Amino acid sequence: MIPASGFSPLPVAVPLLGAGALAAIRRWASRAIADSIGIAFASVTLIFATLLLLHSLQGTSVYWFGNWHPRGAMVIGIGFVVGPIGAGLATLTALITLLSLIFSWRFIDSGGNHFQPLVLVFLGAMCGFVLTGDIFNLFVFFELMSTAAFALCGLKTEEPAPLQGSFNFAVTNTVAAFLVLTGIAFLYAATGALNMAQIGAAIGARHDSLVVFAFTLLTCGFFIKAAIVPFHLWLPDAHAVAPTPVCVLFSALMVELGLYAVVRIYFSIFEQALSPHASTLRFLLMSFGAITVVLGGTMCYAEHHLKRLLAFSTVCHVGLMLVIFSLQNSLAIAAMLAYLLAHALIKSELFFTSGIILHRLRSISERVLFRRGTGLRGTACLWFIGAAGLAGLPPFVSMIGEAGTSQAAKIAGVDGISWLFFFAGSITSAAVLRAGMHIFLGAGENPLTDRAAEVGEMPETTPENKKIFWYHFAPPLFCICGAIALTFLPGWQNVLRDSSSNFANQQAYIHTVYSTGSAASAQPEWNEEIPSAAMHGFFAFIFAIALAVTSVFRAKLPHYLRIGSFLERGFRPLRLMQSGHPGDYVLWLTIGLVVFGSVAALALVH
Amino acid sequence: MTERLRARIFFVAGFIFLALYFCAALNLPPWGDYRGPYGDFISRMVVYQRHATDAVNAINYDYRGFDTLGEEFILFTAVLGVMMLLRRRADTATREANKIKETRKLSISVQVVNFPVFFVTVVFGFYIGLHGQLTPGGGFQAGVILASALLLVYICENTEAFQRITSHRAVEVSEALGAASYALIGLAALCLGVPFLTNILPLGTTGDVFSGGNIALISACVGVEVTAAFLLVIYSYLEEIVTGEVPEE
Amino acid sequence: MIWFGAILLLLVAISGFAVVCTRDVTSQVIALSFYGLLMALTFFFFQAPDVALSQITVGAVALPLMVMLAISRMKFRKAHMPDSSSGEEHD
Amino acid sequence: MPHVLASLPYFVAGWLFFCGLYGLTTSRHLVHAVISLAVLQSSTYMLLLGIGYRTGGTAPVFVDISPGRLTVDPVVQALMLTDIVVEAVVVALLLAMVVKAYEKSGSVSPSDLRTLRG
Repeated sequence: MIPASGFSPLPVAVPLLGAGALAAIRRWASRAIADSIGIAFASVTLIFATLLLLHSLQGTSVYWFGNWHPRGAMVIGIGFVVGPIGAGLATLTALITLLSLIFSWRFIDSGGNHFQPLVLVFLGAMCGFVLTGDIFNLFVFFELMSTAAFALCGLKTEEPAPLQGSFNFAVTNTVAAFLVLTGIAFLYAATGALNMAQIGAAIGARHDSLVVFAFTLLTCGFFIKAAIVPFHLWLPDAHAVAPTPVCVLFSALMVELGLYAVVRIYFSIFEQALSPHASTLRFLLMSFGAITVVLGGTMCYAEHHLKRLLAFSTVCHVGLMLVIFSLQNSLAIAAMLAYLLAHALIKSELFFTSGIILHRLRSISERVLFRRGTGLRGTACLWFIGAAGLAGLPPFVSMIGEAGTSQAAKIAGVDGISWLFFFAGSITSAAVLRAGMHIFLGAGENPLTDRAAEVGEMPETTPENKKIFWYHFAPPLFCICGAIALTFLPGWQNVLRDSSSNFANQQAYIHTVYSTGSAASAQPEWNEEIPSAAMHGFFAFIFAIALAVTSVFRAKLPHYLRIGSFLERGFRPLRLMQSGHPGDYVLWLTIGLVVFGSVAALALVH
Repeated sequence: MTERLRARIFFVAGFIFLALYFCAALNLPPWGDYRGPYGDFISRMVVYQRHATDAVNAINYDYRGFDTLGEEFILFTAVLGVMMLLRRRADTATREANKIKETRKLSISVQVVNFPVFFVTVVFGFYIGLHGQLTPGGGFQAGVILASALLLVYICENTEAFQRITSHRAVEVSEALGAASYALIGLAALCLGVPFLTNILPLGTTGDVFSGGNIALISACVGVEVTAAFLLVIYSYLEEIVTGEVPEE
Repeated sequence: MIWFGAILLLLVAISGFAVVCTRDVTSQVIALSFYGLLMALTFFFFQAPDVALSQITVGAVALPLMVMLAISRMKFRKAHMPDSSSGEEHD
Repeated sequence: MPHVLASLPYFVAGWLFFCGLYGLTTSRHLVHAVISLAVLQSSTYMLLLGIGYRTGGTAPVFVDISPGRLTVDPVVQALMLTDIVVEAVVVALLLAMVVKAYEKSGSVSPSDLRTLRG
C-alpha cells in the first residue's frame, strides 16, 4: 500500500496519460466515447487531488521525483511541495475542468476530438504548476499550460477572429515565458540552484541589482499571465474568441494561477531579501493592482460583447487580488485565496451561463440579444445570481475574502481598500446586471454598442440542436451552490489561515522542504470583520442596480443622472489601447516591464 | 498608433530595459567563472550513480526527468494544436490544383545519390539515439534527424511514397503512445512502490550501450515521439501541396 | 582562445540584429538559418556538444524548414485560390 | 581575463532580447514576428550558456576523461535542450496560426489583425 503522499505525482500524470491515450484513439473514437474518456480521466484526477488535499491537512509533505532526496543542503532532483494550499488549488482546478468537460458534452465543436486531450494536458499542467517546488519545473508547466491554451484558444478555425485573438495571446505569453526563463537563469547564476527553497536560502538578505532584476522579470512574466494592467491586453481578445468551456478555464483558473506564482515566488525566494523595503514594494504592487482594478472595471462597463465584458471583470478582480497580496501578511494571503476561490466559482458560473446564451440565442453581442431572452427564466436567474455574487452580496463566499482583507489591512495599517472592493464589486456587477436587464427583461431602449461587440461570433453548436439539457445547467448551478455553501461550511477558513501562515513565511517554507515537517503559529482572528463586509457587499449590490438602471433607462432620466450611459460609452484612449495589434501589445508589455523594473531598481537596490 | 510612433516609444523603453539588464548582468559571476554547486555535484556523481557518461542526458532523462516529461508533452500538445489548426473539415469539398503533375522530374543522378544519403541519415539517427547515455545525442536529436531523413524522400520528388509514410495514422498513434509511454514508465515505478520516475532497470556497465538504466528507455520513447511529431507537423503543412487538393470555397 | 569566443559572440549579436531587421521574409529565413549555424558554432566553443547538435538539427534545419513550409503553403494557396487573396474586408 | 570580456555573453544575451522585442514591436509581417520571437528566445540560450561556461572546462561527457575533471556546467545545457524543443514547437504552432489566418483573411500584416478592437 502506497501512503497517500505517494499520490503526489498523480494529479499530473493521470491527465497527461489520459491525453496521450485519447490522442491515440482520437480518429476512431466517436464524440461520446472521447467525451466519456475525458470526463473519466478528469474525475480520477479530481479524486486523487482530493485525497492529496485530505492528506496534506495533516501537514505539508515533500515528494522527491526519481527518489532523489537532497544531500544536505543540496537539492538534486525535482520536488513537489504538497501543502493544503497547493493541493487545494489542484482540487479546484480538477473540479472546474471536470465541470467544463461536462458542459461541453457533445455540445461544443470539438475540432475532430482535439478538444478533450488538450483540456487534459491543460489540467495536468495546472496541477503541476501549483504543486511544484522547483523553479525550472514551474517554467516547464507554465509553458505546457500556455501551449495547450494557445491551441484551445484557436479551436474555432473557421473564423478569422479566433486566429487573431490566439496569435496575440500566444505572442505575449511566449514573451512572458522568456522573461520568466531569463529571471530563472539570473537566479541560477547567483545561487547555483533551481529548488525554490534552496534559492531562497542562498539569496538570504542579498538585494543587489541582480536579485531585484530577477524579481522584476519573474514578477512581470507572471503578471502577463495574470493580466495585470498594462500586461492584460491579450486577455479580452483571447476570451472573446475562445469556446465557452475554455473561457471558464482561462478566467477561473489560468489567470489566477499567474498571480499564485507571483505569491509563491515572492514568499519562497525574495521575502527576506526585499523585506527591508516592504513598504516601497507594497506601494509598487498596490499601484499596479489599483490601476488594474480601475481600468478593468471601467472597460468592463464599456463592453457589450458578453465574453469580453466578463473578461474585463476578471482583469478587475485579479487587480483586486494583487492589492490584497500587496499587504504581504499571512492573513492577506488567506484572504486572497478565499477571494480567488469565490471568484473562480462565480466567474465560471457566469461564463457557463454566457455559453448557454450563445447556444440558445446564437449571438453574444448585447445589442443583438436585446429582448431576445425574455423567455429564458432559468438562464436569467443564473445570470442575475452571478451578478450578485460579483458584488459580494452576503450569502456569497466573496464576502469572506473581503472580511479577511479588512482585517489584514488593519494589521498592515492601510486604509481605503474597502473602497476598491466597493468599486470593483459594484461596477462589474452593474455591467452584468445591465446586460441581463437588456437581454432577459427587455428593459429600456435599444442598447449602446461598441466595435468589438459587432464582430459576429459563430455559435459553438449546430443550429438544429438548440435544446438545453441538464448537463448545461448542472455546472453553473453547482458553482453557485458551492459559492454559497462555502460561506456556511465551517472550518475551512481556519485551515486556510493556518496554512497561509506557513505559506507566507520563507523560513517556514525552507524548513518544510528540508525536513518535511511544518510549524504552525498562532494566527489573528479573521471573522470579526464579516458583518461589515456583508454590509459592504449589500451596498455594492444596491449601487450596482442603481448604476445599471441609469444605463438602461437613460432616455427617461435627466442628463445629469445618466452616469451609466456615460460610463458605457467608454473612454477613447482606453479603447485605443486595446488595438488588436500584436506590436502594440508587446510595446505596452515592454513599457510595463520597464516601469516596474525602474521603480524596483531605484527603490529596492542598495 | 502609427508605426513610427511605436518604434520611437519602443526605443525609449527598450534602452531602459537594456540598461536594467546590463546593470543586473554586472553582478553576475564573471564569464568563465561559474561557481554554482548543482552542476558540479552532478558532474562528479553521474558516472558513479547512473553508470552514464553523458551528464547532460543523465540530467535530462533521470535527475530532472520530470521536466522532460513536461517538455515532451509540450511537443505533443503543440503538434496536436498544429494538426487541429490546419485540419481539413471532413465535409469540405476539394478540387485538384494540379501542382504535382506540372513539376519536372529530378534528374536520375540526384535520385541515385539521394538513396544512399537517406540510408546513411537513418543509420546516423539510430546511432545518435542509442548512444544518448554515452555520447552527445539522445532521443530528441535522433528524432529530428530521422524525421529529416524521411524528408529526403520528399525532396526526391517521390511524393506518393512520402505521403504513404507520413499520412498514415500509425504515425499519429505512435506519436501519442510515445508521449503516453513516458508517463507510463513513471507510473511503473510508482507501482513498484518507489517515487515517480525512479530508475527501475539495471544500471549496466559504464560505457556499455545498455547502461544508464531508464535513460536509454526514456530516450527511445522520446525518439519515437519526436520523429512522429516532426513528420506530422511537416505533413500538416505540406498536405495541400502533396495531395494537390485545395478546399472548394 | 577567449578572444575567439568573444568574436563569435559579437558575430551572433550582429547577425541576430540582422535577422530582425531583414524585412523580406524569404531572405529572413536564410538569415535565420545562418544565425542558427552561428549559434551552434558558439555552442561548440562553449563546450556544449549536446546543445550544439540539437541547435544544428532544430535551429539551422527544422526551424527554417518549417518557416519555408508555411510560406510555401501560403504561396500555394495564393496561386491556386485567386479568390482567397481578396478575402474579407476588416475594419 | 580582460575585464571587458567578463560580462560579454550576458550583454549579448540582453542585446538579443532587445532585438527580439524590437522585431516584434515593429513587425509588418506575421512570419517576421514569429522569427523575431525565435531571436528573442535565443537570448536565453546565450544567457544560460554564458552562465555555465568555465574557462578551461571540458564538455561534461566522461567517455575519456575522469569524473574528477573540471567541466562546464551540465545543468544549464540540460535546461537549454529543453528550451530548444520549446522553441521549435511554439514556432510551429504560431506559424500554423499565421497560415490559417492568411487563409481566412487573405493578409499577413499585423495591422489587418484587428477584427477585435476596443
